[in-house]
Amino acid sequence: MKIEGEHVFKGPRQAVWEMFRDPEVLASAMPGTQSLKKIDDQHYEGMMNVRIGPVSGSFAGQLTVSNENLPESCTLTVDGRGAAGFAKGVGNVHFFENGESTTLMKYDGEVTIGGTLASVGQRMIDSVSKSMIKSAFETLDKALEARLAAKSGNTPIEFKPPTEAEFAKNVAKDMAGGLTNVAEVRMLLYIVPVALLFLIVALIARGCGG
Amino acid sequence: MDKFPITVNVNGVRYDRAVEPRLLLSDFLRHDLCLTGTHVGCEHGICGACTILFDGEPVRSCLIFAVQANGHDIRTVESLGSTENLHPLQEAFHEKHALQCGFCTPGFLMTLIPFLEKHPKPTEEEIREAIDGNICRCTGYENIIQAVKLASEKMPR
Amino acid sequence: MKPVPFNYFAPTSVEEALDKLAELGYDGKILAGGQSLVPAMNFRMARPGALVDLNNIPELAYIKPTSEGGLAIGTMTRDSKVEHDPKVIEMFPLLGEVMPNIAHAQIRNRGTFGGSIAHADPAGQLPAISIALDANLFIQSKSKERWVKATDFFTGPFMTVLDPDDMLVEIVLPPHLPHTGSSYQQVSRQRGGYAQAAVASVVTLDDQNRCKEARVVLISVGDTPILSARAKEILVGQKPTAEAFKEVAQAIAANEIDPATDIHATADYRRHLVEVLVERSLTIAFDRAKKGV
Amino acid sequence: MAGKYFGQPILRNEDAQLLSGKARFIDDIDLPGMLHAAFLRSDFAHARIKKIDYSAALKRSGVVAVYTAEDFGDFWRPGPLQVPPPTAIKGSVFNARTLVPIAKDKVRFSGEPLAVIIAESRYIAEDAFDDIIVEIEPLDAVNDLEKALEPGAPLVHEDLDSNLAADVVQERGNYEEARAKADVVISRKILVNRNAGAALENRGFVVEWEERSRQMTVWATTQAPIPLRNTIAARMGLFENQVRVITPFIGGGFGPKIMTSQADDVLLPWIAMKLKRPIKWIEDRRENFLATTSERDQVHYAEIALTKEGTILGVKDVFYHNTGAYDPYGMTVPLNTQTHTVSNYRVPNFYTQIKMVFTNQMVVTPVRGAGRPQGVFVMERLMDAAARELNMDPAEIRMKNLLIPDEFPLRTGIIGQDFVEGVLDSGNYKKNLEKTMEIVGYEKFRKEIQPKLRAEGKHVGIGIVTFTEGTAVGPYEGARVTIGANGKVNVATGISTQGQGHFTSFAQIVAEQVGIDVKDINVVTGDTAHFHWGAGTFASRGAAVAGSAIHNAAVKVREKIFSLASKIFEEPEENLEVGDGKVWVKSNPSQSMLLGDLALRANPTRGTIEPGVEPGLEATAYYGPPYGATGAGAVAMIVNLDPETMQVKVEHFVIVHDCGTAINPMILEGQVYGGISMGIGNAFYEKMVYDDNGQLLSASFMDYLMPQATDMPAKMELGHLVTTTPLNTLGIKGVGEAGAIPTPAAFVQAVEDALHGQVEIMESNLNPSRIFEYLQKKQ
Repeated sequence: MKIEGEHVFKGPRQAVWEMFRDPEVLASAMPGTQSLKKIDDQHYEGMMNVRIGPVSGSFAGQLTVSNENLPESCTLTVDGRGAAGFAKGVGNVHFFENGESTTLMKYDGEVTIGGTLASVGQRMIDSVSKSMIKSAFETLDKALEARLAAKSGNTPIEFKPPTEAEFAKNVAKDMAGGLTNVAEVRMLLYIVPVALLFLIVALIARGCGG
Repeated sequence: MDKFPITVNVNGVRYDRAVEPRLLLSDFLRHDLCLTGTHVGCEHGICGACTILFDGEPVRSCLIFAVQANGHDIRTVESLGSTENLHPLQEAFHEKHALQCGFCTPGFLMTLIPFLEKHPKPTEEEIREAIDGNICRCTGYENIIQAVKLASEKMPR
Repeated sequence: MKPVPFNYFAPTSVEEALDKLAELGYDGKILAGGQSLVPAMNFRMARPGALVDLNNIPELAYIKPTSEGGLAIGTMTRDSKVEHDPKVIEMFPLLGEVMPNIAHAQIRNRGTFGGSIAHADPAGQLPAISIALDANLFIQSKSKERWVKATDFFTGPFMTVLDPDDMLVEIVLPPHLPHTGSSYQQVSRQRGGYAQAAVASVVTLDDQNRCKEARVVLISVGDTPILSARAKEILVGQKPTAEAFKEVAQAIAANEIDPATDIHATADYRRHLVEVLVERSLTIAFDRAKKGV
Repeated sequence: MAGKYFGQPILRNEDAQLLSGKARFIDDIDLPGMLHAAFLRSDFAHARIKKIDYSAALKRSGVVAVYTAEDFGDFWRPGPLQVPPPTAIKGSVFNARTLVPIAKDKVRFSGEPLAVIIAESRYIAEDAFDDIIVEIEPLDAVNDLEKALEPGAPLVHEDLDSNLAADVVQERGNYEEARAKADVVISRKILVNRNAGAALENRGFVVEWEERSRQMTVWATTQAPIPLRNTIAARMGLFENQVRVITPFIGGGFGPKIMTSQADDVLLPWIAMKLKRPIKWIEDRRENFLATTSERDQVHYAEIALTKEGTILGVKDVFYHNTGAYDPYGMTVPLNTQTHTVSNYRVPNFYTQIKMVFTNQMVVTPVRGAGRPQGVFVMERLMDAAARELNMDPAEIRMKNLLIPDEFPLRTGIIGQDFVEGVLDSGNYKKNLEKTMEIVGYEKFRKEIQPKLRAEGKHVGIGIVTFTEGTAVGPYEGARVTIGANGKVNVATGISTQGQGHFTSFAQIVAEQVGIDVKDINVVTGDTAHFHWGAGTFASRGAAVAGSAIHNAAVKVREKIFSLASKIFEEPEENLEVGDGKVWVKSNPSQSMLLGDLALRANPTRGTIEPGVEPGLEATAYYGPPYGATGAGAVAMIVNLDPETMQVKVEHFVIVHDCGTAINPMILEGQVYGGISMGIGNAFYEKMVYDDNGQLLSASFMDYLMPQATDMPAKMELGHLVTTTPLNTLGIKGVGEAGAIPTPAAFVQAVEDALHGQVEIMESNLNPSRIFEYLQKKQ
């Protein structure tokens, strides 16, 4: 399945860039992410616990970053596997300066879903993935806003992520953590662009809803 | 997982058993109680082969856990007629050739028993709708519809 | 296709159930009718650590009049009970139309009214109907209780505002105003199958036969059921005409929905269906409103 | 031909057991100490297996054993070629890559077994899935039939240099010459979609090894019990009589249950011997969709050449046939397509080419229809395109080209699945069509009803098609008929039964000869301990081939009755009569003997049996046809289409069918009705959808839509013609697949007609969304 899309972040490219360097933020934007660990400069491993309606399950994923052209673009390969199936995908992400205060992110790629997820969950593929991408971007928008506010010395604005309860709570918790440690955020050397990962999670999480 | 003690009344017989919570009612009836007339065709609630009466209402026994039957009244195809003395609905199925492989048949019968009680003189359209939740791969349904019509004439009202 | 092991709790009162849910947190999952949950468990797509079975709490199954003249439906009321309740059908003919479309009779005998709503399947009928009928949902947990409008309840596909320790306890349907009519139009591949697209309309006329209120809800064409804003904008204050219905249908199809493509239908087809069904549904609903049905 | 029993609509012997829930199906078998098997299956369609670590699974309580391909050592090997290709077709290419029982080194389709888990319950066996760590390297998958043959496509079998499984050209006359002379040549690309057998009962296998008697007993849902026994015995190094295969009641077959040498029947006997405990495996619905077998997927490039008067000069059809990841069933399905493409029309010049392709999908073996619906669909679509081009009525162009009885027997020049040149034995194809038109009221519908309804804005259309059904193929079947001392009859034959009513129809054949009531005749099918020669239930051959063998055996028993009674009564045989369970002297009915008593006399404990006489009122006989008998028919269908939602309702369905003599018209009609429902399912509901990566997206009844009662035509009418076949004494042709074959072609034609011919549809499975797309493209 082909995917493509774009999103405009309300912040300069450098700020968006920095946000994406923060694994805590990224993890928070992906519902159910339990860990995201750097193996080396190009490889990351994560665990996600996905819960969508009646569907739930753990997935282990690896992410590989290649073709980096900082801070403009890179290629991602994602491989996630769990008891209910697998997802693998290859995608390209580009950041464009979009005037002074916004950044345009474009993504396109190819995703394969397999196993029980694909064989009995096809009905939900489109709407669940769209919905999760949308909510992840909403989360990141708010995270960016909070970070910019913190950076400018203002009191951090209250951050209330948009989706399902558990996700919202985790995000709120992670964000709080991220903000208090803002000066010493663990910096990843390379970008972990999120769009494709969102999709992987989103697609993995399709429900059967029988 | 711990087993839960349950007491179930099946076809008028009381059974006391202990079951794991995840045991499906269909498996409980078939393998724990050896009432193998109830069949399992899909285990996701669509084919209707496992239809039984739960407190008098037809339900999918593959979508209920045995532990949930505790204290309830269950009826399966074994509660209808015997091979020597068929129930009028079974007789009608026989006379109209409304079964071929017979695998789906118990589910149809258990759907139709309460239906005919509520609709003693059903129209063809009502019959079609009544059996819509039961899949038959062999007969093309035509003879089943004729059998239900015949049964509605045979059954005491 | 057998479920994974889980812990099982069968509380006999709401209080006990809420305690258990609070204790279990994310590990717990409510088992209402189980007609969507159990298939997912059989496929091992759903692997809850514990189920809190509400089937032993008789106080959660009821249909009773409210002091405002509406109806309150307990969350564990079986779909078939709602379907065959003469009072329900008389007060909310829309429910009479929609209920037989929910899966098959055997499923409705077990499936519950509240369970369907809380499941929040974008292709499910009852989430949309709860919005069309402007339902109020009573939610309780061990620590809090609240009322949420159905309109605000659904946050995404299979997602709602419910916390893991929350229980949807009661659905309150406010009475229809005089001169209200409704219509449910659905297209599915087979009778009892998932809606490819469906529209529920509830409309009210004023004394001059102008549209006073129009709630048009779209099913299976977005993340959640969609309450059309455009329908209201275009219709309220106007005489209902075929032209207006067409305008509404086109506006909805063009702007308000986000249908998906799956192996059964393309997004374009679903969009087209919505246009057709909105027109059909409004025509019938206003006709019924005029007749005072 | 009809007699007191034979040819009568006698109610079925087996019903009471089935109706009362007392019939034993495979999953009802429960043996002491029985273990349960589950297969861990690959999520990937194409991948290299690096390592499978199941050590954690063995630690799980209740898990008895886990095996992967490595653990089977030398026992692991690709299965037999269940149906080899015919050698008679010159110049054909066939690359045999038979099914492996469990994936080794490489996975070739999603759902292929990786490990088998044996546990105390199925629940626990499935729990162990989570304990097994599979290291796997995904490979690009091959799914598109045409792209699969392009250079550089990933290879399903890397020892081959392409994904070509077979290439077969058959020709009669000279198509290119015919084309050169034609006034009109019409070419089309035509698609036929994939469908499942989807019997309501999934497959199952139970095996018990009794070490003391060194006997293996197998219960299986197989359509071919004897071949199954033979392959198990061969693999296990046992004699055939050490393996008994029993088919209990089977919940529908429809083709996929013919397949043997799958993971269950290969591995479980080996494991049962090792563990010395009985093992049961019951397939679940998702497994059935993913990993049993299915059929139909073909892409045709077809061409028809005609005169301007509509006479067919020639047909050319080059088609790609998807065989899935392996081809254990040879070329049966595409050969059926070849033999059925033009069989009912006079086509002097015919060129047909199969390009059979390996893909990363489940294996293809016959499903009710077995290649025939594809051939009929292609030809009928060409006929409709021709009718449109020549401005002829669809019925008229068909009538003009149908073969007539004087032309039979007609050698077709095309070798079929049964290895011999197809011969059309008999039939009256025009009469089938005439009668169909008469019942449906074709002329009236076209001239009066349709114009009137169209004027009212209704979109109603009619489809009318013809078809043949090659049935009753060899090699042979056999049967033994025995009259017991209790006066009842036991009949044993080697095929198995999946709902076809054999327990009654076979009894009728015997009853007619021995004069014992059908109720007193016990028919045993599918038990190798009772009869152990035969091929199986497929290709609509049970009634005709096994039925003929049973008839032959019953005739011999009748002869024995007369011969023995003649000696006892001292009356010539022609003075005797049988009936009501006894034999008597015509001129003196009081001089009679119960057949049970006669049976005792036929097996004396003293005295002597004359040379050349076999003991008992028992006889065994066989029957093998030189070639298959061809049934035929015509279908008309009236549909009503909602032009806004594209929902289609079949309002009236008429089929006229000719399968020769009917043994039991009630059962025959049931078979036809059932076939029609599958045909309607294939045309408008059922579709197996694979994505580009070989993932099956329709592996449940949520997405694989089985036709329901409300999807069936509001009005169904059946007409029968009887043209007996000269190929067997009874004149029987098969009927099992009839309804499924023509229905998609008729449906598509009717939908086109309902849309006033605005669009041309060249694919076999439609849905409202697809119809909408066609109309959108048109605009």
